Amino acid sequence: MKIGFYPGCSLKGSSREYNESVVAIAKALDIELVEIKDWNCCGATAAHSMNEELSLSLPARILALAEAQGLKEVVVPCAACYNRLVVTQHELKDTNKRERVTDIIKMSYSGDLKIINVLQMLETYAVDKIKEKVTKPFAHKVACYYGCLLIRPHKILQFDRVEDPQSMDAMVKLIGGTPIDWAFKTECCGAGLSVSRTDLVAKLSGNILKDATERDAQAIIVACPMCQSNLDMRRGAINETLSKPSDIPVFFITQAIGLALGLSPKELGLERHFVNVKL
Amino acid sequence: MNNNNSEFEPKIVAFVCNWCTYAGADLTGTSRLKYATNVKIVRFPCTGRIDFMLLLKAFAQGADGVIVSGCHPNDCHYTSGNFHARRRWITFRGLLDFMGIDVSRIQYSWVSAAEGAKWADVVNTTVANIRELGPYTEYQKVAGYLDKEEYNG
Amino acid sequence: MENKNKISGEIHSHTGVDVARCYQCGKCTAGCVLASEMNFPPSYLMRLLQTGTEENYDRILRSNTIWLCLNCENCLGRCPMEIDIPKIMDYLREQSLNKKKVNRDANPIVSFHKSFLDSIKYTGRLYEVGLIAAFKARTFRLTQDVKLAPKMYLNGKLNLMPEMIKDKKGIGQIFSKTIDNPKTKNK
Amino acid sequence: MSKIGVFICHCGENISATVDCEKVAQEIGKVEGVEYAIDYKYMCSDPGQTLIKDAIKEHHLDGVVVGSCSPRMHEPTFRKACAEAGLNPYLCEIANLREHCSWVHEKSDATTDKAIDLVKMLVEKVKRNKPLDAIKVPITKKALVIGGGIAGIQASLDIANTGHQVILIEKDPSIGGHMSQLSETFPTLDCSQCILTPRMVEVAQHPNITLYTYAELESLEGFIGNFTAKIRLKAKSVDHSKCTGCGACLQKCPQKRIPSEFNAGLGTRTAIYVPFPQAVPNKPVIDREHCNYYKRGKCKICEATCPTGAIEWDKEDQILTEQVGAIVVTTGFNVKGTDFFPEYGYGQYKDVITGLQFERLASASGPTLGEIRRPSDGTIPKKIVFIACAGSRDEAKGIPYCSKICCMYTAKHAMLYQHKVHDGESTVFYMDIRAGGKNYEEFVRRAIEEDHVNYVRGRVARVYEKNGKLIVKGVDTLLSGQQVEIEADMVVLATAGVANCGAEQLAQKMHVSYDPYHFFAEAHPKLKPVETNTAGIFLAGACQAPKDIPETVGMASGAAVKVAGLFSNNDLVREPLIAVVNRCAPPQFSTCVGCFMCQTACPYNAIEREEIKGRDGKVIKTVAKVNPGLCQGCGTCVAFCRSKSIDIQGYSNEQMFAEVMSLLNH
Repeated sequence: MKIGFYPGCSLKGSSREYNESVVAIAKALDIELVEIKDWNCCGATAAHSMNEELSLSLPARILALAEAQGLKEVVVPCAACYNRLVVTQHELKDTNKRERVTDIIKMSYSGDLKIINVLQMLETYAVDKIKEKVTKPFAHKVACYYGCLLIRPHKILQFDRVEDPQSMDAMVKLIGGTPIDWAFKTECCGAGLSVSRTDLVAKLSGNILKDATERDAQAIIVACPMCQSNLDMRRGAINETLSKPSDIPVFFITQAIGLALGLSPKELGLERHFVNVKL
Repeated sequence: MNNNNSEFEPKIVAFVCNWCTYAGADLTGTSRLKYATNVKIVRFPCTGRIDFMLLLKAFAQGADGVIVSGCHPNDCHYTSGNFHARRRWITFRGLLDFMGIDVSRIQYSWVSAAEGAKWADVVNTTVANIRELGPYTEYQKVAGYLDKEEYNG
Repeated sequence: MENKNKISGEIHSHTGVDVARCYQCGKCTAGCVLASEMNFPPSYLMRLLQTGTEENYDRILRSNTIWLCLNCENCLGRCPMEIDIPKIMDYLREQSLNKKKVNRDANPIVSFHKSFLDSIKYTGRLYEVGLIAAFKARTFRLTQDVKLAPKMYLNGKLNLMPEMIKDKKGIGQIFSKTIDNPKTKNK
Repeated sequence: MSKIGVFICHCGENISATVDCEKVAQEIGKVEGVEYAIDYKYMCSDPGQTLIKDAIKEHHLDGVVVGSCSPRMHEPTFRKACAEAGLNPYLCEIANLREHCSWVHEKSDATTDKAIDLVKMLVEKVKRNKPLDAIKVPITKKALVIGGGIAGIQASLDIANTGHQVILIEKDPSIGGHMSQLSETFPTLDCSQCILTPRMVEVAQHPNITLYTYAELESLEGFIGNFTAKIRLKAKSVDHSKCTGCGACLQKCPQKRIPSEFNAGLGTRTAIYVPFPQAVPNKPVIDREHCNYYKRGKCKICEATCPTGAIEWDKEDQILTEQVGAIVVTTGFNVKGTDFFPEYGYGQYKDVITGLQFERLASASGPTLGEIRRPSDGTIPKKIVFIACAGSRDEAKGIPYCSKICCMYTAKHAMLYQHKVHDGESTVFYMDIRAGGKNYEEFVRRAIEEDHVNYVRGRVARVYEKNGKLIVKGVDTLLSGQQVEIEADMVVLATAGVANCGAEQLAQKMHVSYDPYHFFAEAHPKLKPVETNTAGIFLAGACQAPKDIPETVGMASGAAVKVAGLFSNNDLVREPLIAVVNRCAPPQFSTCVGCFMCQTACPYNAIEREEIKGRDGKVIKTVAKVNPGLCQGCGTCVAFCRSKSIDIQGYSNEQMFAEVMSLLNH
């Protein structure tokens, strides 16, 4: 089966292992990903912190491109991009805004594209396939970390439940893992402040790691490149804030599934992680 | 909306039931919500009482629009009056179409005794719609149909 | 009834959010991960807005609060009155920029956002190396993350060359019509 | 040539502020048939009414139109005035110049013009009004009370003590309602059961009260003074005439782990059960959902142990038909469960409980015999957090209103906790303290000052579990938003009070209106708090809105007095606004052609067949005839009648037509 694909910048750069693992398991699950041609950055936090019209126009261009390409449904693995695209589509239901933005991007835009995140893609198209193809069950105690952008604003995203979401936990169960019940599933990791206020990110991400380790999770599973890079790449800074340094690895859900499907760590980009991923 | 219509003040008659919509309109008043002066309320015991020929008479006499409003389904003070009214309205609508009368000049709604705000809304939207449609001029046509109808006692 | 309070009136017309709806239960603050770092937490900010005085509005635009807000949307998710505080924050940040009132401690954050957007403006996509370089140049934090970069490179997480998109003109015009458009500045 | 008098009321400023009342009076004065027209500051006042009376006599008026507030407000007042002046009250009509005009429009000519039109409309109607005489119908002097909580108990006793018969039905196996679940009651801290149980017994023993527990209203027909109620007596599966209430069966029932409704799920009960020790009647019923025999066809242990052979396995529901003259609805309320709160754990944390559950913990008759213990592990909580406004005043959760009782019972809970756990720490998160009521504020102050309950103004964003503790993330808004984190052993949510389940269906059965939250609607928010829009049906207690015990009891007595008042007459005087089939001279006798469409349309079976016989006794024709006792005057038949032979007094075709025309002919 075919589905549109918007990787976004992180997946081409600092979080390319997410891209690699998404592509790898899609292949393994017979899902053909059709990348949006000549896509641009969604603008992320920077855009909507600085200028509303810009924050709508950048995603609008992406959506317009996808529509022009004849795509009906697009999967967006990056939680930040997913959030920006869905929110933009929602905001542009307002005719005035739509007129303003289409005038800015000089492209036609209908707004009927279906935008889904990786978990939704797997839920809808791959559950049975995964069941049958699991060869090396991911038999570990893990903390599923959803972060903010995948879940909120709930009224608009309409994905999972607003507190204590379950879809990733379900996925983990599906591949033989044991998701723990913990408190920081949807607390923010610091996201956009990663570079500008590393100190705060270290503190927030620290709380998350702390709770997960204290409830003896062996790994943290994420579906957002920002969460992953904050929890993984920033581990040095984080550990400075923690009384007991943490060495808990941080997997993308797609990597966990990939391992369960018997794909090699290399295909899934696991060697790119900062924190050792041996389990 | 074109200009000549914006000056035009439609005449609208509201046929409402005593228990829900009339009380609801009272609540609009007690809540001091404002609405257009074009609509004048005629009080019926129940929408079931409303003989739709009376609507035709209204048009025949130069009404530009009509509102019919009563209790929500199942909430009728008389158990089933509003259902009868609804059934009659459905058949009557067919008749109107057949006679070439613009059905969109009749607003059929349910406003409960607790829905003061909704009443204000119904009135204002209806007035706006009728303004759009402009004055009702074809009413002589309606009058024609009604010659034989006896009312005036 | 029309809003007699100029400031909350503006906020309403730009964001559709009515600050009068806030009844100061504080639930947003209670759940805000950075409340303790802020000059004043979200619920307090809402109260300042409700007063409608220029002094208080000025305090807000000069505060670090609006820049520390991560838009994690926990406040909105839990607000009993469904008040879209993140949306207000976006608006206030824009105002703070346009009125040149950005809080000093927030400079790095703004610089980062600016560098980020520049990178997109010129390449259409985020060019991380360029971003970091530009950010350092803006903030003189030359040594930041020096330890990180090499490992990132080794782990193949850094592209030394930016990815360019074809339709750079299209992107360019989006910027010139929005954030770089002088007219939109003083709105 | 009619002589109509028109009286325009200023209602102080309420009408005159936006309507030029003088002008209205002048303009109406010019209308054909109007003999006298005047405006006055307060028509409903004594001088105002005298003005009307004098005018009637002086000008020999044969019709009166008062332009004032809604007829729903003062129609009776002015009609009475007319009657006193010798004018048939049904020759008086009210033009609604306040609610439908002055209050909903700005001051302008258009507003005044509308006022004039409204009055004209009624003038044209009055010209065609006929003098009518009120109808008398006999009253069945027996009341039905629905719901056996404190409201129903109070209402039943008060009515019964006036010497009238009362039927009290309760859907549960025992009367007592929520009050019987409470521990101690604010602001006096007297034990709820100690004050309630005697009343329950009194109900059971009162000669004028027939009590049906485990019973629900099936359907209701008729009208004030003459209702026919069908009551479903749910099968108890135990013959209470044989059962001695020895309780042997309860001991032996193998199904022991059913969550007890009475203990709000904190305790368990058996399948054959008495809800609580002081239940009235103190005899068991079998819960067929959980009973082994009904589930698997095996067991019957209770039957084996029953010394009197009272178990009736194949007993079926019975439908009982009762004639009653008035109804008091006292079906009470319910509280939201902890699962209503995502941010407080979707109800998955055992030690996050509702206020009602706390009542059971604090109650001497409760699952812990009055000791405050954690449901999870039975330990005594050393740190407890109370969260007020849990769900209430929360638009996002669809409950914008204040549940009213929570502030007080939360203070009480904290107080009880401090009295029972001396070394314990209690914190209350609140938004406002609403303690309006005699000795209420003092009560709350006592909790704060004497029992040292820690009151924090702010809402709690989140509660989560960590190594056996409940982490409560709150805020102190009085310290400009300082975050407060408490590691609590137990969290009590003062969850929102909501309408009882099935309230909407019940309201529809009785044709009483209800608000968007399914609380039953009173006839007037201030002046008719216990009446409904349906005559003869009254409200008491929390089924109308959340309220505390004193208010509920007061309201119940109020409703009882309304019933007693109604029963103090032998017949009921009803408005003669009913349908009539016309009669005319032979040989036609009536234009009715006997199609009986009206009969099929009538919701009240008020239309009968009448044979018109000639002198020789031969039937000449059969026509419709309206039974004035049954007709409620909805007029559906009128709209149905093809030959325009049936018409409704007060809303006749002629009148309605005249009204509509008057609005348009100019």
